[in-house]
Amino acid sequence: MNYHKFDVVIVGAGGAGLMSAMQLAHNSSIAVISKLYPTRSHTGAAQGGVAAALGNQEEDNWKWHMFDTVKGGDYLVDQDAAAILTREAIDAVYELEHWGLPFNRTEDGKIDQRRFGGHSRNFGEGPVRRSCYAADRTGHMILQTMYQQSVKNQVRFFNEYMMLDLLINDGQACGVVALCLRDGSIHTFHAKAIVLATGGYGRAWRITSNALACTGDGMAVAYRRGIPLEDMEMYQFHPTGLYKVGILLSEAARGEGAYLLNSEGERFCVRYAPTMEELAPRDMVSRFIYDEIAAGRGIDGKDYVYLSVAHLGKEKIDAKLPDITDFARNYLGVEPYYEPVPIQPTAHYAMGGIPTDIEGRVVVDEHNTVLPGLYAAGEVACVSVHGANRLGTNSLVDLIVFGRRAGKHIAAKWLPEADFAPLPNAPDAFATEMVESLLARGKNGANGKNSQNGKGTGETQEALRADLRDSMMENVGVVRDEQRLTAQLARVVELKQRWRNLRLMDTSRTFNTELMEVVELGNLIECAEATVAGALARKESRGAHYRTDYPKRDDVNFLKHTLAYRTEHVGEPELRYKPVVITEFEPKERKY
Amino acid sequence: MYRGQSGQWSWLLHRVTGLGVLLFLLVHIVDITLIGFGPQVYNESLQVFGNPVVRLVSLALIASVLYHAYNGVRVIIIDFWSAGYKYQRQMFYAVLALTILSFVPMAFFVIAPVFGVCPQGDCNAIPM
Amino acid sequence: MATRVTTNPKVSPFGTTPKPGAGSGAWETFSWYFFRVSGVALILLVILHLVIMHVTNDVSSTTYDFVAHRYANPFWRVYDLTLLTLALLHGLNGLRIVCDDYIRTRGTRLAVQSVLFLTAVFFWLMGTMTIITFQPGKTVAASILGLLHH
Amino acid sequence: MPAETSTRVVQVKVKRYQPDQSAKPFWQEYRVEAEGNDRLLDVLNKIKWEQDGTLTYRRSCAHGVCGSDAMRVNGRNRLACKLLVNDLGARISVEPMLGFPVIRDLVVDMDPFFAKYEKIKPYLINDEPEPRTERQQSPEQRERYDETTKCILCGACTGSCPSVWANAEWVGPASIVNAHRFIFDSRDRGGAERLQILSDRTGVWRCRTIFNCSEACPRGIPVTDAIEEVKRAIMYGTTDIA
Ligand SMILES: Cc1cc2nc3c(=O)[nH]c(=O)nc-3n(C[C@H](O)[C@H](O)[C@H](O)COP(=O)(O)OP(=O)(O)OC[C@H]3O[C@@H](n4cnc5c(N)ncnc54)[C@H](O)[C@@H]3O)c2cc1C
Ligand code: HEM
Ligand code: SF4
Ligand code: F3S
Ligand code: FES
Repeated sequence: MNYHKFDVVIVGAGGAGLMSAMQLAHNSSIAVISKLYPTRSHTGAAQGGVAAALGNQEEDNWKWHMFDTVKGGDYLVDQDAAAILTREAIDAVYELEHWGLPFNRTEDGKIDQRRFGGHSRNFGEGPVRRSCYAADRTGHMILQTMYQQSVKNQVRFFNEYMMLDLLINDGQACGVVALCLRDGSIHTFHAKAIVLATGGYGRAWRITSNALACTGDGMAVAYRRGIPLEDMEMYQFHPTGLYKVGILLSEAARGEGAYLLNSEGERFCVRYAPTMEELAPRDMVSRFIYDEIAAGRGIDGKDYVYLSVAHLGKEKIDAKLPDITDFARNYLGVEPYYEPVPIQPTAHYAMGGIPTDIEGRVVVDEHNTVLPGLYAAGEVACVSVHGANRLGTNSLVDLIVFGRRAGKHIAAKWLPEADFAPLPNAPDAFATEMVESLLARGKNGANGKNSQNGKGTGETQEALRADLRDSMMENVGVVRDEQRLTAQLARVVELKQRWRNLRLMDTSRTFNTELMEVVELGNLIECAEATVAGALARKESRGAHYRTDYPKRDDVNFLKHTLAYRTEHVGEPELRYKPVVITEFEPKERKY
Repeated sequence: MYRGQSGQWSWLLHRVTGLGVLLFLLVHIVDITLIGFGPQVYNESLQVFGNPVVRLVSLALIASVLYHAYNGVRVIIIDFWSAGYKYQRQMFYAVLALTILSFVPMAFFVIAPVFGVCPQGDCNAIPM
Repeated sequence: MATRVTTNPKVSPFGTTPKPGAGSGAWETFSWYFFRVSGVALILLVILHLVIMHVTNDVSSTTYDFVAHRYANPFWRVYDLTLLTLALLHGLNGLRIVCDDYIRTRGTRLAVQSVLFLTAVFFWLMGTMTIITFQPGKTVAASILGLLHH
Repeated sequence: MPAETSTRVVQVKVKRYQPDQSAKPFWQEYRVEAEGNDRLLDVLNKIKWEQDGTLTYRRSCAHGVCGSDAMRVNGRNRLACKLLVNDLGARISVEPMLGFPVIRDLVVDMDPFFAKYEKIKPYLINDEPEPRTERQQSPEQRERYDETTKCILCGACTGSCPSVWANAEWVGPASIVNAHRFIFDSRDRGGAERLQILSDRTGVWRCRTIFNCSEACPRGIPVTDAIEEVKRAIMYGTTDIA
C-alpha cells in the first residue's frame, strides 16, 4: 500500500482547490491531488469575469450585489452566505490583483468592470458594471495566477491522481484514496483535513459547456459515503451554447451589447424582460429561447436561435470578445463580424452539491451538523449562494471567497486543535476492489486490437454514456415535468445496473484512461440519481428548475433546500429538507 | 520528420552551410600554408583548383557562403528590429532570391574556364 | 497567425537594471553578440575575398606570384589576418553551439570544448604564420629565421 | 449558417506505444465515420469508445483552452480539439509530440516541461507593501504583455522546437513566453532575476529563431517575438525598448 501523510489534503486543483491551498501552504504540510495537471482544470474555461462591487466604473455597493444574488437565485439563496460572498468578493479580487492577475484596466489604471446578466444598480434599477475581467479569459487568468502562486509557495502536487474514495473514521474525515493514472497504483492519503474541490458534473448532459473531466467525482464519492447532496435539481442551462457542440459563448457578449434574434429577426428578450432585456438571468433567457423554439420561431424551424455581435463592430469584438468569436469561427465556420452565431442552451453549472456552512465545512443534515475534518468549496459545494440559479460571474467569486474561507478556517481553527483520526482497517479496500473488478471484467478485451470478440457479455462504455447524456437532455433539461422525471428515474436505475456489467477493452495499468472514464461514468450516474429524485419531489418552478406541470413558485411548500441521501435502494435516495436562511430580503416575485 | 515551415529549413540550411564553410576554412588554412614551402610546391598544389570537380566544390562553397551571409543578416534583422519577426518568411524568400541572383554570375566566372572561356582575360586554366 | 506583442514600449523599470551578470550568462550573451558583430564584418570580408579569388581572377591564376604581388601591400595582410581570425572564431564558436546542442554530459562537453579551443589556436597560428611571415622567394623556415635576424 | 457537414470515412493512422505489450512503438490504422465539423478529438473519442478502448490520449475542455491534447497531427503540433475533419483531409496521421518522453500512445510526460517552467520564476515578484486596493496599471502597460498571458502551457511550442529536441536541458519557448509575461508587467520587480536566469547556457540564446514554435502555438501567441523581446531586454539591460 502506498501511504502518504499530510496535515491537509486538497482534492482538485481548480480555482477553489488552489485558493484553499494558498491559505495553507505557508504553515502546514499540504498536498493537492488532481486528476488533471492543475492548469487543465475547468476554471480555465471561464470567460466572462468575476463579480465584485468595486465601484470602479460607476457607483456600486456589495448590498446591491447581495440583493442581485438572492433575487437571481430565486430566493433559495442562504442570505448569510450571500452577504459574505458579496462583501468578501471585494478583498478577494484585490488579493488576486496583488498576486499578479492581469485584469483589464480603466483609463486611470484601475480594474476595469463590465455588465453581466442579472447584476443591477440599487436593487434592480438597471444594469451595473460589476464584473471584473481579463478579456474573455478571466478564468484562465485566475487559474494561471493561482498556479503561479502555488509554484511560488512550493505546493506539493500529485498530478494525474484520481480520487476514488473518501475515508471517514471515528466521525471524522481522515483521508482519501486515489488512483495514480501513470502506473495504476492505489494511494492512501492520511490527513487531518480534506478539502473537496473537484468541480461540476455537466457531462451528464449531451449539450454541455463542461469539460470531459467534469464528471461530479467529488459529489459521487461523498454521496457514496453517506454525505447528502443539496439542491441537485438546480442545474443551470446557459442560454448561449454554440449550436450542437455546446461550447459556451460567454454572457460577456451580451454584456457588451450582443442581441438574441429569432427566425423573424426579432430581439425577443425585450418582449419577455423589458428592463434587463438580454441580460436577464440565465434560467430566464434559456427559457425564452426554449419558448421561442417551441413556438416555431427557431431558425429554420430548428432548435436554435441567433446571437448577433456584428453590430458591435470589429474593433470592439477584437478587443473584448476575441476568444468567443474564435470559437464560432473555428467550430461552426461562422464569421461573427458579419454573421449571427447559432446558439442553443447548454448544460453549464451545478448550483447544488455537497452542503457546507459558511466556513466551508461539510454539513451532513438539516441541523447543519458538521462532519469534522471535511471541507468542500467551488462548484462541488453548495453553501448555498446560488440558490436556484447562479448569476454570471458569481461562480468565480464563490471559488475565491469560499475556497479562501475553507483554507483559512482549517489553518486558524481546525489544525490547532485537530489530530489525525486513525485510518479505518484496510482503508483502500473499496477503491482497490473497484479497480480490480473493473480490470478483471475486461479480461477478454484489450490486446491492442479491436476486440469485440471477448467472452464477456457486458457492453462497453459508449452505449451507456450515450444513453445517460441523451436521456438527461431530454428529461432533465430546461423544462421538466412529472412524466419525464419519472421516466428518467427508472432510466437511472437501469443505467446503474448496466454499469455493473460494463466491460473494459483496456486492462493495462499504465495510464488507463478507459478505466478512468468508466469510473467517471459511474459517478455521473450517481449525480444524476440525486438530481432526478430532487427534481421529481420539487413540485414547483423556481430558478433553473422549471416544471410545466407546476409553473409557479411555491414558497409555502418549497422554500427549502433538498438534501438527497443515497440508500441501498437504487433510484430511491432519501430526501430531507432544510430551511433557507433569510436575513434581509423577503421573497418577492422575480421580474426583470 | 516534423513538418516545419520556412523557419525550420532556413535554420537547417544556415547550420549546414556554416559548418560546411568552416570545414572548407580549415582545409584552406592548411593549403595556404603550403605557400611557405616556396613557389614550386604552392603552384603545383594550386593546380588542383583548376580541376572541374574541385571547381564544383568551390561553387558549393560560394553558394554556402552567400546563403549563410544573407540569412545571417536576416537573423540579425529579426534580432534587432522589433517588427522583423513579422517578415521572417518574406525575408527568407528574399535570402534565397539574393543567393541565387548573386550566385549565378559568380558561378559563371568559376565554371567558364573549364570550357576554355576566360572572362577574366588571362586564362591559364589547365584542362584535364 | 501571430499578432504582435509590441505596442507600447512605456513600461516602468523593473527592479535593478539587469546587466547580464557573472558566470556563464555573461559568456553566452557575449558569444551571441559576437556572432552578430563578426557576422556583419565577415560579409564584407568574405564576399570581397571570394570576388577577388573567383571572379576578378580565376582561382588557378592565384599563383605564388599573384600572392607575392598582393602581399607587397600590407593592407592585404591585415585584411587576410582579420578574415582568418573572425572566420575561425565565428565558425568554431558555431561548432561549439552545435556540439552544445547534442552533448548532455558536462564532462564530454568540457572535453569537446577544449578540443575546439585547441583547434582554434592551432589553425589560427598556422594561418597567421603564413600571412605574417610570407616573403616572396623564401620558405617559411627561412622567413622565420630572417625575422629572427632582424 | 453553420457550414454544411457531410458524413465521410476518415483514415486515422496513430503512432502507438503500449509499454505493457511491446517496447517498440508501432503504427495502427483506424477507419472512422466522421462529419466535417467533427473535431479530431471527437474522432479519437469515437475510436476509443467504439473501436479500441486502449487508445490513450489526454483531453479535457474539448475547445482549446486547457492545453491537454497537444499532439503531432499530420506532422505538426496541434491541439486535437481545435482541428476539424474538414481541414484535415481523409487521411490523418497522429503522433505524440517530439522532445518529450512518451508514457503511452499520445500521452507524454509533462513533468520535465513544468519543471523547466518553474525555473524562470513564473509568478509576480514584488515585495513593496501592497496598497489597500489594486496596484495601478495603465491600459497601455497592460497591453504590453497581453499576448503572453494567453499561454495555456500545452507544450506545443516546446515540442516543435529543434533546439529542444536536441537539448532537453534548454528551458524552451513556453518557459520564455511565461517569463516574458512577467518581465514586461509593470507591476513586477523580478525582471532582472529572470533575465539573469535566461542569459545562461540553457536560456534564450539557444533559440535559433526557427519559428516552429510560433507556427505551432494554438493560442496564436507570437512566441518568437516574445523570445526576441527577452533577448533584447538582456542586450539593452532594460525592458523600455520597442
Ligand atoms: C465554459 C464555462 C465558462 C464559465 N464562465 C464563468 C464566468 O465567466 N464567471 C464565473 O463566475 N463562472 C464561470 N463558469 C463557472 C466556473 O468556471 C466553474 O464553476 C468553476 O471554475 C469551478 O471551479 P472549481 O474549482 O470548483 O472546479 P474545476 O475548476 O472544475 O476544478 C476541478 C478540479 O478537480 C480535479 N478533480 C476532479 N475530479 C477529481 C478526482 N476524482 N480526483 C482528483 N481530482 C479531481 C480536477 O482535476 C480539477 O483540478 C464557467 C464555466 C464554464 C464551463
Ligand atoms: C559571411 C558572413 C557571415 C554572417 C553574416 C554570419 C552570420 C551568422 C550568424 C548571425 C550566426 C548565428 C546564428 C544564430 O544565432 O542562429 C551564425 C552562425 C554560424 N556561422 Fe556564420 N556568418 C557568416 C560567416 C560564417 C563563416 C565564414 C563561417 C565558417 C567559418 C560561419 C560559420 C557559422 C557556424 C558554424 C554557425 C553556427 C550555426 C548554428 O548554430 O546553427 N559563418 N553565422
Ligand atoms: S506558448 Fe502557445 S504553444 Fe507554447 S505552451 Fe503556451 S499556449 Fe502552448
Ligand atoms: S522553434 Fe525554437 S529555436 Fe526559437 S523561434 Fe521557436 S524557440
Ligand atoms: S482538450 Fe483542452 S485544449 Fe484540447
